[in-house]
Amino acid sequence: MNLIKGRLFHILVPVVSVLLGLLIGGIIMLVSNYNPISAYAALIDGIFGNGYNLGETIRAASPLILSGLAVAFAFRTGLFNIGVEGQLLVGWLASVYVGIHFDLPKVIHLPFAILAGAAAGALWGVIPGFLKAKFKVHEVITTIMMNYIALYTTNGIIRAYMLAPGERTKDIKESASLASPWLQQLTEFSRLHYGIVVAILAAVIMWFILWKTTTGYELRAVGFNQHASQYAGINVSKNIVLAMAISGAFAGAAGTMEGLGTYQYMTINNAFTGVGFDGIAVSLLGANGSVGIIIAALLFGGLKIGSLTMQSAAGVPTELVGIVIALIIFFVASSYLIRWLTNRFTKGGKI
Amino acid sequence: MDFFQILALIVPAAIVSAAPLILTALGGVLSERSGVVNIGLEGLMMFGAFIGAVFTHYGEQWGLGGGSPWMSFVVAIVAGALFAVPHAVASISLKADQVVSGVALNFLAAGLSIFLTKKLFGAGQTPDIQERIGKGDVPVLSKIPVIGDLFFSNAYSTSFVAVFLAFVVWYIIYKTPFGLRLRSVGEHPMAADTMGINVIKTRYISVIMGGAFAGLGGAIYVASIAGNFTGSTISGQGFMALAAMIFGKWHPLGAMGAALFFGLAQSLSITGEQIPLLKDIPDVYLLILPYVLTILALAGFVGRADAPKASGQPYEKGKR
Amino acid sequence: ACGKDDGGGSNADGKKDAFKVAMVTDTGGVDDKSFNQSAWEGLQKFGKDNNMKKGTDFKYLQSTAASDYAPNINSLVRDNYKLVYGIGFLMQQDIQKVAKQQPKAQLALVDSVVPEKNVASITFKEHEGSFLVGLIAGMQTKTNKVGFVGGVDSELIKKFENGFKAGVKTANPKAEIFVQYAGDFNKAEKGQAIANTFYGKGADIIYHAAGGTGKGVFTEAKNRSKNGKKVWVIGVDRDQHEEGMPEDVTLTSMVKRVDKAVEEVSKQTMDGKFPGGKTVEFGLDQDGVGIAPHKENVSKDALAKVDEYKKKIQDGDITVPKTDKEYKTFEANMKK
Amino acid sequence: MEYVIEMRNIRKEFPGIVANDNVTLQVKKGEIHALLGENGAGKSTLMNVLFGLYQPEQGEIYVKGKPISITDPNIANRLGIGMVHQHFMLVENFTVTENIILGKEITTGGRVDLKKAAKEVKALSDRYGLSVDPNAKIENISVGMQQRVEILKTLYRGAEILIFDEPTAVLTPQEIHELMEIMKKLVAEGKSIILITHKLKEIMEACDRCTVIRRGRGIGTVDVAETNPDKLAAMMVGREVNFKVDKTDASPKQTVLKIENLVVEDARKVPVVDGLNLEIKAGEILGIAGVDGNGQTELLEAITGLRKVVRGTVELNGKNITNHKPRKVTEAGVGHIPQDRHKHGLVLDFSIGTNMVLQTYYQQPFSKHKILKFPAIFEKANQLIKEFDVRTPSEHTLARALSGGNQQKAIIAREVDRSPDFLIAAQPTRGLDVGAIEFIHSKLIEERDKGKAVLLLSFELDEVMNVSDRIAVIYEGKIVAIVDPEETTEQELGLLMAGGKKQKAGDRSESH
Ligand SMILES: Nc1ncnc2c1ncn2[C@@H]1O[C@H](COP(=O)(O)OP(=O)(O)OP(=O)(O)O)[C@@H](O)[C@H]1O
Ligand SMILES: Nc1ncnc2c1ncn2[C@@H]1O[C@H](COP(=O)(O)OP(=O)(O)OP(=O)(O)O)[C@@H](O)[C@H]1O
Ligand SMILES: [Mg+2]
Ligand SMILES: [Mg+2]
Repeated sequence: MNLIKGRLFHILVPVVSVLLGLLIGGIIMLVSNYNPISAYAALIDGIFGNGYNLGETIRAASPLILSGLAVAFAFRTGLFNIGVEGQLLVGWLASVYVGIHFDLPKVIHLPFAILAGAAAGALWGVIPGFLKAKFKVHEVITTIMMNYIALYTTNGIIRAYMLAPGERTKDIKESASLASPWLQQLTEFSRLHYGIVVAILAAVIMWFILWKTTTGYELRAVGFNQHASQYAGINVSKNIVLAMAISGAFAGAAGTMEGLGTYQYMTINNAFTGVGFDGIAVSLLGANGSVGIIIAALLFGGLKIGSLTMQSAAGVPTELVGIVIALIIFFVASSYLIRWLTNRFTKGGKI
Repeated sequence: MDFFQILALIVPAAIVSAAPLILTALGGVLSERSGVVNIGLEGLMMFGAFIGAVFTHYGEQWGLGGGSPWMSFVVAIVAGALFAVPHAVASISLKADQVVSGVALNFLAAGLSIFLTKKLFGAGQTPDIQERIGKGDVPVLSKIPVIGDLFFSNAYSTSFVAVFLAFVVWYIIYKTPFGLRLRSVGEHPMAADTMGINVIKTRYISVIMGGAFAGLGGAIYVASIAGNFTGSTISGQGFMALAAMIFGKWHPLGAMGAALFFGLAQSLSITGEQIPLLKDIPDVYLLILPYVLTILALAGFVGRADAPKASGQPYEKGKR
Repeated sequence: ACGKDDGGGSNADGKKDAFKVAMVTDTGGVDDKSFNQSAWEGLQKFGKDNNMKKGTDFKYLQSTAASDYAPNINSLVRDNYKLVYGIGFLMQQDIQKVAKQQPKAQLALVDSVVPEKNVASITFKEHEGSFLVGLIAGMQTKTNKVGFVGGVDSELIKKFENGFKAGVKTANPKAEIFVQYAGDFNKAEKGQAIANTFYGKGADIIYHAAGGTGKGVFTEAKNRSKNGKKVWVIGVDRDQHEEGMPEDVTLTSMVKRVDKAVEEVSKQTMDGKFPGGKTVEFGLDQDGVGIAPHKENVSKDALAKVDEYKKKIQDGDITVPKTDKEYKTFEANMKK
Repeated sequence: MEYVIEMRNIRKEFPGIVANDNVTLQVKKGEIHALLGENGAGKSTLMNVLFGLYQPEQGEIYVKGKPISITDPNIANRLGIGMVHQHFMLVENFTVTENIILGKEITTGGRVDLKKAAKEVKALSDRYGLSVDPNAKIENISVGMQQRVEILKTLYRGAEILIFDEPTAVLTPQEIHELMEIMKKLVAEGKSIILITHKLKEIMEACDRCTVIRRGRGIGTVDVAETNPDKLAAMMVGREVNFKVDKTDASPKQTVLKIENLVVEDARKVPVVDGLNLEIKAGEILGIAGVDGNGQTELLEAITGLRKVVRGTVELNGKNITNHKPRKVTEAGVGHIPQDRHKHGLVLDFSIGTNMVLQTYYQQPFSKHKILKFPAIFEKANQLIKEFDVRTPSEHTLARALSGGNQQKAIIAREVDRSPDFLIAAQPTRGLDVGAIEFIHSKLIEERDKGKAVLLLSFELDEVMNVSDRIAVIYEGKIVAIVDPEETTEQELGLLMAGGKKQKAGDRSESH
């Protein structure tokens, strides 16, 4: 009985949060003289309205799934990885490098490029992990620093060694590309690519590692209680480093979505992509679970793509969607409020 | 350039870019010392920057002249305080995950400030402000040899405000009854509760004060450096302030020192290109210098920093 | 905007053949006080002149991230806009892709080149304009030291730098030129720190091609001027006279008339002369680049010099360098 | 008759549980009133209600005859009620003075006047003979000292009625003795005390009357002078309790653990285990007696690989395990019931089931090729839960939600089940009620009888004397004496623990 109630509640919170977020977003639109009905109609149209939009929604969701997984994996192991953004950038660069500089059959080249991205992200995650394990340096601060280092370093490397006209690298070889003319055709030339398959696979992998393997057992134990883990003979330092490596690998894989999928090259980035930070929101809304993250990423991807249509068709600034996302996060985080609300409705006198 | 010339270039620039960081980091110290983690500093700073730009502009329109930025600081303090309220409500009363609530605040600030800018000005950025905080020589002090040139010449009044406020916060936290309570609430809220201290209220006050400081930090950034507000005016400074707070071990003066260190590292990285010896080093090394130095400092001599014990945990009466 | 082939979602009255034109901004937005804004101004003027309706017949879409470019361009093409501009070289790849996928679409790209039959590429000779402001800087520096602050080290910004340097050296061979790139278009405090260094080292004029980072240059100049050490900034892209007020630190600005270019190409396209597959280059000739109308801070001598060299460039007597290599040659030739 | 405190028919519910059901408590002025009950009986809850931390669903509270609703600790403070909590309420990185004045600061010109406050604290401490250093930081003082700070806190606020929630659970015998003296002094000054404890001896020794709670219900109040421990225990548990540990004589066999010249340093690089020698044989329980802080914790950590050995050797069954990693030590056949069950014993956010395989999850049948086999894990968990009578709704319940006693049973189940040759039991019954203690003692003896070597560390002399076959006294990092529990007395042990010389012959370990 309680279990069912618990399950239901876990689903209820995000749903109610999304609805509340949209509701308040609507009120904000009303107050500022936009028509919320036509705005939301345009938003929905912008997400599902045609093949193109649907394709773009899924495309936008692919890296979000992975960055969400990266954040969630770290969360599950007691770490807060704000460095997804930087890990994503190095992953992007590594995958593009492999995509450009190797000549291999697709069955080898593409996985190789993806793994290179994941490995680079892992490496970038290992540094804060190592510093935490060895010197007890707060991972929040090091991951923030590593973001900036990644941003400037990747730019520097592109500029020094990989520059092509247009402030970017050359295009990757077709054999390393996730792009699919078939998927593009299907979705009226959206940039939909096979990255979504990679992302979903990664979600399965995360679930499997965390919950089905001894490694996951160790990682979670260390995340909850380092003393008890040590007592139980688990190598705490190794697991902190490993947790950051795996988290970073997911983030790096998110970078390959951009490098091998959406863009097929890497640009010199003037600022962060934001995908890494969005991952925090995605992982939260998805309750740090694989399925939840996929759904949350699709939602956020959809909101972002749909907001473009909302802008063009209803004239509402795209920032409104940012506000709605912020509200949703607030509500999910404050699930206490929703718990309280539902209790008021369901409580029949006694407990 | 001789060594002193280089110093004379680097030090004032460091102090200039440090002021907004100092203030925002102080905001973080206040909030986190009371046990509420504040990843939302970036958002608070952004909102403060937005308010600063808008009200300096309005101040100019209302004929306040040179007083405009100062008026905007007052508004930004209030606005920052108000903007911290959602974070306070979520993380204190609604027992939300504080990190997440802070992240939400960042998203909210980014969305809301640009949304409002578009609403107010029909443009994605505010008009340029004309009345900026000026630089000047501090009378008397600037005449002191060496030190005068480094610290008191060509300096912003806001930098002194920031340094002064760091000492004020230090005094509040370490010398007043309120500070004692604030710290106790961040270390062991239940102990504080049994001593008759209102944990919830103390945390609210601290988080809201923290918001005020971060808001001021943002406004000062606009009035002394940026000159207007756009979506990218505050891009990462709040996170740097957070880093400064941790680097400074949650101590007001430590945070100030860390912010100055960041400023120094950054201005060294900029001025470095003009120093003959460093000139030939590729850009990128100088660009990442501040961040690498910070990491090295943390791993090396600063060592582990312990957060206030109860930070991150919502307080529930009677929970063990 | 629903459905695949009704073709006129937002143009419900079905004037299928009406000429509609739109643009996609980069992340700066139409009020970036730079080329996005200029482009939009051009489009608005074109719209007004032709009695078109804003929001339907002509409009813009703003991108909040680089990944928005493609969907924005695409959605405009789907909405049957006869001409769609991508503003900024960052959109090159996306324009190219859409051009290939939608051969019937007519696209235009500002600041870069896409060799497709259905794309008109619009570029500017920024180096020529920069050369002119360089002349002014060379003439008016009292310290014989001037500075250049770039946003991000790139091919495009190099055109500004090298043109400027050539101008300075031409007017004042003794002048020393400090150059630094901030690595960022949005870090005002970096611009300020660099300006602080330059002015601190004795420069009295700084030319910036650094977007938001350039705001910091203005801040620093204003501060110094307020304290009685008058220094100058040369603005970029648009007339940045306002930015320098009230201390009046804007010496002049190198304007890049994206508005004119947009207006011009729109006109041609409406008249059925879409310059697809061509690169339309706007230079001094077409008044595509030049110095700003606010000239009160520029000395008579300098203005005369500007006119003199403008003619020389137009006549092909001198070629302004674009790249570091060209500049080296230019400098070497000067010494001879 | 007027009571200083009268709680009538108190009812307090938590989601899914009634912690107090119609409980009545009447405290007379100037008495020490004991509150007795099993783990989870609702004692702390009742006191938290009195102190204003919880609001009761039903019932009235009278203070000095006046009905009063205590909605806030502030009100309790004002009424002269002070509480020394079961888990200390001290800010670790504050000084003693700061902790005491918190919330009622002494200021001069808006600024906390620590000098003046320290003087007051000193005066107060001297008055009650507490000898507390006002300027010491809490994290640097002993548990006993911390407790005195807690007492000072209440006195500083002018408390007339003091509540002590299990104050002796964490104290050494010396400290307990001192605490009893302090309490008597307080009562002599006209204050009233409510004392919660599981130790019947303490009740018999110090208290005037005793109220018993069982499963949230008040059972009754008795005069201590007219009762005895057996009666009290029966009231509390609802059945007869056997205090004397049933055990046959040990039949020690080969040496299992052998420690030679062990030196271990603490975090400050001070050698806290300093040339220690010890042997434990199969089939015996060796108890370690000593005052806290004489190297016990570090000794255990060194044996189990949690702390580095600087010098000396540890041998298990003749094999050197010095400085081996914890996992290797465990695999070599060491079981460890840790001192701090929350810190080391359990991952509180794991289910009780998964906690049962904390050291074995990587072995068959619980996993294969690094893949966890949950059916096997939960089958094992269920078996242990039944076998050791761990009271939990299910094996999926989070360990956090179990009461201390049941958490402890779970840990013991896990350690005993692995059937290690050498079992360390560090304070295995701390804070537990007599029923649970009885169970745990019988388990330890069962292991011994199976031929295992057991090392028992306890600060309760009773426990050490009742359960051990041999007692090793530790003092300043060395074993200073080994005595036979049958032949020694508490007095003798106390003396040895304080560094006194052993009188009798047969002292082997001192010759080193
Ligand atoms: N904060 C709480 N939330 C939910 N239930 C609680 C809470 N505190 C106590 N309980 C429940 O109330 C019962 C009584 O707990 P309480 O702590 O008063 O027991 P106790 O008699 O003090 O036990 P012990 O001897 O272990 O200290 C427990 O069984 C527990 O289930
Ligand atoms: N977070 C919680 N959720 C549910 N019940 C809880 C929680 N925390 C405590 N309890 C309940 O409170 C009761 C007392 O818990 P506690 O851990 O204090 O037991 P204890 O015997 O006093 O242990 P200790 O020896 O650590 O003092 C337990 O019975 C437990 O059910
Ligand atoms: Mg209790
Ligand atoms: Mg207990």
